[in-house]
Amino acid sequence: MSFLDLDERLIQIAEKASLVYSPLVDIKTFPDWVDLTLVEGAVSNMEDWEKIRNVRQHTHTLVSLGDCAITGNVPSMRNQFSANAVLERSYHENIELYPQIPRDMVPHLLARVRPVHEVVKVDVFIPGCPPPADAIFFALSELLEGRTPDLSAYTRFGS
Amino acid sequence: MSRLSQQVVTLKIDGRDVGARSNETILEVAHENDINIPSLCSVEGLSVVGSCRLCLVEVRGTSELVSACSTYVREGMDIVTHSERLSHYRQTILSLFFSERNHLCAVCVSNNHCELQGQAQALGLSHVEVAYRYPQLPVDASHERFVIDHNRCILCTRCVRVCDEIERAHTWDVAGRGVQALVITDLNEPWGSSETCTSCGKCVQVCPTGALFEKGKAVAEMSRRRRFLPYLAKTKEKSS
Amino acid sequence: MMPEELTELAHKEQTDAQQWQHQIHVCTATGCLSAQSDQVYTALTREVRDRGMDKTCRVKGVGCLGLCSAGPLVQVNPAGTLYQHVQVDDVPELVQSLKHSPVERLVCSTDIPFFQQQVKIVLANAGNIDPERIEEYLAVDGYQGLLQAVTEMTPSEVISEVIHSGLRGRGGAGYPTGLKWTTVAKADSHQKYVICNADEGDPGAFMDRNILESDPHCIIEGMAIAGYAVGATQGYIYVRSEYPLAIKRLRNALRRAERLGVIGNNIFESAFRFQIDVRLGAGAFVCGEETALIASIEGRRGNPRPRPPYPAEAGLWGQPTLINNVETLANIPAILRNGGGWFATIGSSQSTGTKVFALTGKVNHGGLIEVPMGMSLRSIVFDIGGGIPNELAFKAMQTGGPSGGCIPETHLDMPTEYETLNQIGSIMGSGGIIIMDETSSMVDVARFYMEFCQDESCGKCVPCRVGTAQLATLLTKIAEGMATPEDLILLEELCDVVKHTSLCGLGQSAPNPVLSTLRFFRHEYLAHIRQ
Amino acid sequence: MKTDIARIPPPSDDKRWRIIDTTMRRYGYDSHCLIETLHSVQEAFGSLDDQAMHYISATLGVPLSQIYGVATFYHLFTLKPREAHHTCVICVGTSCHIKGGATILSAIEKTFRVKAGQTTADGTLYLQTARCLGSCGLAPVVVLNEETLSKANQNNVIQRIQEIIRHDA
Repeated sequence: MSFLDLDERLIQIAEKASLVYSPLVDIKTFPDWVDLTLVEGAVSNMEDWEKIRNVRQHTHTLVSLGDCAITGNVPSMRNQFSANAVLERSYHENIELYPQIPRDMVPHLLARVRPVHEVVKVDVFIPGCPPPADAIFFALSELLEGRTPDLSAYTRFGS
Repeated sequence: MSRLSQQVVTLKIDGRDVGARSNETILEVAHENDINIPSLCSVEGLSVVGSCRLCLVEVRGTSELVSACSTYVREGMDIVTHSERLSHYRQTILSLFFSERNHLCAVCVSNNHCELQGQAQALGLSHVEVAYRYPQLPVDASHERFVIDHNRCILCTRCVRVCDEIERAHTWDVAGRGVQALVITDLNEPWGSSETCTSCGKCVQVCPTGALFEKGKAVAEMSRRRRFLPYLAKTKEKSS
Repeated sequence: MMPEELTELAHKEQTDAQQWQHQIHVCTATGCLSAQSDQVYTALTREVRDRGMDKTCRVKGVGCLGLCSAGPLVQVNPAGTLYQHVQVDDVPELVQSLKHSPVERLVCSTDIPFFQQQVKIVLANAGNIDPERIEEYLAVDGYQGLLQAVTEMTPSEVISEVIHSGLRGRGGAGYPTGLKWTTVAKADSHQKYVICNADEGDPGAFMDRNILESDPHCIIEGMAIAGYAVGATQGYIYVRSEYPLAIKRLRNALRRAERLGVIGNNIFESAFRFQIDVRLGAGAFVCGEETALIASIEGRRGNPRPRPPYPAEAGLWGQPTLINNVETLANIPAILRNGGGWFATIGSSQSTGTKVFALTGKVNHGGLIEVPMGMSLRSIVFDIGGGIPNELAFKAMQTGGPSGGCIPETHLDMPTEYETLNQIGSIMGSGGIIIMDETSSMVDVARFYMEFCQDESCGKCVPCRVGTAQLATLLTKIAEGMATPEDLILLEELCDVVKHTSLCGLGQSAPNPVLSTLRFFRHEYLAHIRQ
Repeated sequence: MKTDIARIPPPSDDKRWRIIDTTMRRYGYDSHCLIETLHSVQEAFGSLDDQAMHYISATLGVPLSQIYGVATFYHLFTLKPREAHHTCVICVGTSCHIKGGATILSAIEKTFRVKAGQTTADGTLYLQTARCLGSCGLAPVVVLNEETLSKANQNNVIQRIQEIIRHDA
C-alpha cells in the first residue's frame, strides 16, 4: 500500500522499470531473471521459505521492504512460543466449534518466524512500518541509477 | 567523581580546538561544543556507569577506545568521535541491543520517541545481522499508573539510578546477571505492591525506550519529560 | 613482639625438628584430600603410635607436594622418599619399612624432570611445613623479610627492592609490581588499603588455592610488607568461598600471626600497624577483576566500573588501594630476604623469577609446578609433564583460561614469558595450563570457554552481556555443523567488537580462546562449516 | 558504626538468628557486610528467604532491591531451599571437560532423568555442576554427598549413586 502512496511518482519509475511479478500482476510463476525484487513480510512457513529461496535465485538485487521483512516485527511475536503452542492456542484453546489443527491446505509453520536476511542474502534494506513513500521512492531512484541508497534520512525501524 | 583541582585545559575533538575544565568528561565537553557522541546509558544529572559503550571514542596516540562519558579530559588530548571503525562498532553494539530482547518499534508506545530507535536511525543501522534471541519476558502492569515491559528494557539502569540518587527510594535494582539480568522492584515483587515505591514516576520519565510507560498510552504516544533532572541533581549536590 | 623473640622461636623450632628420626609428610592439600589422604594421615598417626614410635617419628600434614595426579602423596624425611597412590592398607607396610628399605612398589621416583627441573621460591615451603603451625614457618626464616623491612628499611627502600627484582603481576597481565606499589605509595591519603586477590576463578587453575593451603603465612607476610611499603594499615584477602580449606587455614594463620604480634599494632616495636581481614567471594568469576572485587568487598554486586580512575588512585571506599594476586605477594618475603638482585637473576630479563602453573589435562605428570620464567613451553609439556599419555599426539596447550588461548605444537619452543605468550595470541594468565591431545576438538574448547564467559558475564555492558551469548550461539551452531561461511565471518566480526568495546577485562578477553583457535586451528572450524 | 537505625527484633525465636546477628555486629551493622551476612544466613538456613532479606534490610539499612540484586548476582546464594536426600556435583571445569566430565554429566542426566541444577522427581538426587573443584590432577572429579570420586567414569559414578540410593531404601 505504501508503494502505491508514491502516487504520480509511480509514473517516473514506470518509465525506467517494468513490473514483472507482483500481487497486482496476473502472473503466477516468478520470472527467470529480474533486476530488482522488493520483498515484504517475514518468513513464517515452508511456503515462504521455498518462495524466498526461489526469488533469490532469480533476482539480481533483493530488497527487504518494511519491518516485517527486516526484523520479523509483529509476525515474530510468536517466536517466544513454540510453533505447536501457537497452533494449539489458535485452533484449540480459542475455538469452541470443532477445534482442530489444519493439516492440509495450510503451509507448515517454521519453528521460528525469521527475517528475510536470515534465510537468503539481502542487498538493500528499507525499514519502516510501513516505509514512507519518500523512502521507497528515494531507494528505487538510487537503485535505478546504480547507487546503493543510504536511507537513514528517510526512514527507521517502526517509523 | 568530583575532582578537587580544576584546571583549564585545551584539547582537540575531531580536529577542533576546544577549551574545557579538567573535571569535565569528554562527553560533556563534546556536547558543549555541539559535537554529537551517541550514548544510551548516560543522562545529565545521574551518575556515570559507562555500560552502553556507544560513546566509545578514539584517543590519538593510544590503541584502546575510551568511553567518553567516564573519561575526564586532559591537556593536549586528541579525540576522534567519528570514524569508520567507531561507526562499525556502534552499529554492532546497537544490533546486540536489538537482538537481546523483543523490540518491536511499530507497536511500541515509544515509537518515534525512543532513544534506541533514534540511535539506530542516526547511526544508519538498516538491519540486525546477529540472530534475534526472542526471550520470554514478563510485563508487570500491577502499578496503578505505570507499566514495565521487560521486552523493551536495555538495562541502562537509568531507572535504578534516578530512584536511588534523586528520589532516594531505591525501589529499583538489577537482579541476576549476564543476559539473564532484569530490573526489579524490592524483592522482585509486583511493582504495584512495592512498599518502597513513592509512585513519583521519575523512572518512567528517564527511560530511554518503551520499557517504562504510563498507563493509557497507545502506540507512539509516550513522550518523556526530563527537565526536572538537572535541577534536582543540583539541589542534591548542594544539600550533600 | 620483639625482633629477638622471632629469632628465638625460629631457633627453638629448628632444634626441636632435629630430634625426629623420621618425619612422614602427608599431603593434605585439596588435591590429595579428594583422594582421601586424610584417612591415610589418620592411619599413619595411629600406626606410628601403636608401634610405639611416636617419640622418634612424626607424622605431619603438609601442603601440596606437587604431583597431584599421583595422589595421595606421602614423603618420608630425611631420606626424601616419595610415595604415590598411598592407600590406608599400605600404611602398616610403610611404617614398618622405616627401619628397613623403602616400599618399592609405592615409590615415586624424584629423579624425573618433573621434580628435577623445577625451581621453587613461591612453593619452597609447600610440602615441607605444616601450614597450621606458625612455628614451622618461622623455622624456615618466616617473617624475617617483614622484620627486615620494618626495622631496617624505609618504605621507599622496600619499593626499590621490589622494582629491582623485576617482579610482575602474577594474576595474568604482568603489570610491574614495583610500579603499582609506587603509585599507591605516592597517592596522597590518610587511609590506604592492600588487597590480596585470591578469587582464583579460571577453570583448571588451582595455584593460589594450593599456596594458601600450603603456606598461608607467606601471603600474610607479603601483604604486611606491601602495607608497610605503600603506607596502608588495613589489608583484605578476598578468597573464593569454594575454597573452604584455604579459608580455614588462612583464618587460622591470621589468628596465630595476630597472637604472635607479627601483624597488629606496633609490629616489631615500631610504629607500623597492619590488620588483615578475610572476605569471601560468593561464586562470581568477574570478581577477579579489580574494580568488581572492590565492589564485592563493599558488599555490592560485582559489577566492574570503567577505569580510570585506577584502584591505585581511588579504590576501596574511594581510597588508594593496592591489589596484588596471591602468587605475586608470595614472592615478596623471599625478595626481601634475598634481595631484588637475587630474584632478577632467576628467569629471563623481561620476565624475572619463577611462575607457578597448574599443569593438567592430557599429560602424564599433572600437578602444581614452579618453573623459572623463560623455560620453553615444550619443556613444560614434555619434560616436566612427561608428555602425552596413551601414545597420542600433542595438539595444543591452553594457557590463561577463558582469557587465554591455545598454543599449537609449532610454537612450543617459545620461552615462557609475558610478551612471547601475548605474541602468539595467548596470555601468561594466572597459571592454568591444560594440555590437549589429538582427540580434543578445538571448536568444542572455544565453545566451552565462551559458555563460561556468558555465564560469568556480570551483564553490565552490552558487548559482553549479549556479545558472549551471541558468540556462544554461533559456536554451538558451528560445532553442530549447522553454520554457513557467513556465520564464520560474523563470528570473527563479533569477536573483534566484544574484544575492543567491552567495559572490563572479562569481556575484552572473552574472544581470545576463539581467536587463537581460529588462528591455529582454522581447518577444524572449516571442517564443521556447511558449504 | 550505625547508630541511627533502631534495632529490630529477629523474625522468630529461632536460635540461628543469633548467628546472623553476631555476624552483623562483628562488622558494626555496616551496610558493607551485606555479603558476609548473606553467607551467614545461607549457611544457617540453607537459603535466603524473603523474611531473612527483610530482616537484613531493616538491620543494615540496605534497600530491599539491592539485597535481592546482590543475592541473585552471586551463584552461591539460593533463594529457594534445596531439598534432596543426596547431592551429586559434577565438575565441568576445563580439565574435567577435556577428560570426559561432560559425558558423565549427560549419562547421569539420562539415567536418573534429571537436569543439572535440578532434583529428581522423587527428591532423591540433586544434580549440580561446578565450575572447577580444583582437583584437576585427578580429573574427571565427581562429588557425591561428602565423598569425592576421582578419575571417575560414567559407569562407576552411576553405580555408586545407585548403591547410595539403594542403601536408603
